[in-house]
Amino acid sequence: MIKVEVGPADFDIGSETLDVSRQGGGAIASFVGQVRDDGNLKTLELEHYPAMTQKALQEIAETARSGWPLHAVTIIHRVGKLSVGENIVLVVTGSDHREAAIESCSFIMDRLKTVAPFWKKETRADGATKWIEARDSDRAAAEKWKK
Amino acid sequence: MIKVEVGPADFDIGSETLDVSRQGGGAIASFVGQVRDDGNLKTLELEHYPAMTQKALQEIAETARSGWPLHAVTIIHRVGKLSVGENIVLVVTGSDHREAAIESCSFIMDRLKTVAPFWKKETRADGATKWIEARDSDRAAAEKWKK
Amino acid sequence: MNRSINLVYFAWVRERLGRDEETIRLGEEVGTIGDVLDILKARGTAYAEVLSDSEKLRFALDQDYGTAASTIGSARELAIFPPVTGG
Amino acid sequence: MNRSINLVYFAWVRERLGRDEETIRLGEEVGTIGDVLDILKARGTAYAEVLSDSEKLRFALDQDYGTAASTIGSARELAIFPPVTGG
Repeated sequence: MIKVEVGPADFDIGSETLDVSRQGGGAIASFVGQVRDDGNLKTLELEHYPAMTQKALQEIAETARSGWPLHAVTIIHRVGKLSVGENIVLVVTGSDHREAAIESCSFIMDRLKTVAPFWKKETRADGATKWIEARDSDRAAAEKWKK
Repeated sequence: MIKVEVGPADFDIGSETLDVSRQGGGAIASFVGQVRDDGNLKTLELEHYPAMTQKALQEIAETARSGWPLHAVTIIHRVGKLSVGENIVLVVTGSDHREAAIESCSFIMDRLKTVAPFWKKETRADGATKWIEARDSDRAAAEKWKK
Repeated sequence: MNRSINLVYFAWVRERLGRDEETIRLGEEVGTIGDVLDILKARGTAYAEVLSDSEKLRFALDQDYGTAASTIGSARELAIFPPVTGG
Repeated sequence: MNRSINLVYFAWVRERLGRDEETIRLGEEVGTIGDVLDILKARGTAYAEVLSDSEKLRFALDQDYGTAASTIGSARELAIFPPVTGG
């Protein structure tokens, strides 16, 4: 089972994890990314490419499922204006094996950072805005799965 | 913040994840292990060494916190008789960085499998019982962190 | 033959060009994404500046990633945007 | 000097010995966990069988892991159990 959602709505980690666990397996890994308070961040605005996003996330989920024995994959990515502490992204994977669940969850996050068409713009407490730049460490993390 | 709990009570993944996220960071990884239905399993009985368990889990959490920059670690491990589909173990880690959160969560699970004093006894649908044996793959997984 | 293609822009590409999409006609000589970039850069300062360094840009043809060397073919939509920063 | 130590057993060690704990006296000559195992094995068939293969057993002295070679010292509790299978 693959579930992909993109939109402004928040998600419920408990119920999403429960949905994945109902697909069987017994090993459920999840990752939640939130707007991190680094001192004077006010809001983060998530822009995306609607025509491409759903397709990109679906491909990422299917690549994960072809690489690991997974019963279920859920990817939820929010867009729009988010405040410090708010949820941005949720990935949940379910497998018979903890290694498969954890590794595939990590793989999906690395792909989301480098392939999925989202862009983040931060607004500081003083009103200054800045588009967040892609990080070399994210590219390196995504590369390591290509071995 | 380190939270360690051992007992028969179930846990709520959503609220435990929320508690960890409130310690800051923005990257929260979690793993849930459940009683896996492999066809004819009826129940799993979790025995432990009460005088040692809390201490062992505390040490595992502290080792994780010294190895990765973590804001919070939660480990909950159930004991007693559990049915197919029930939760056994929950690990939640919170960090500024997704790699630290995911890796430390994986490390803690590997240590739980090889160091924490728990034993599992399965009862089959036909009433046959068997103590689950330790797996070489779990030992190998725990060894890889010693590099 | 007269072809046209829809251009869509995101993030600082969108902001600095002051538009999120536009449709342009492509002559016979236009074969690749790089050719489209050349047409746009010839239009004026804003385009020339924003599109000058194709290393800093990413492209998608009908929602699949491409490079400056990718052939436009019968694609209907070309997206131009900065490296993604989701997750 | 008369010392005593509390022995605690878990999982199939507990089941096959038919008890979860007992206290024994240790003479001066008892220095290591291995020495305690020898005393227990001399007691009879059940102990000899269950404790025969120390490779299949794990030990903890006052709730810290040890090996057959570990010194008992002033420890109050020795746990004998199979390799753990939690998580």
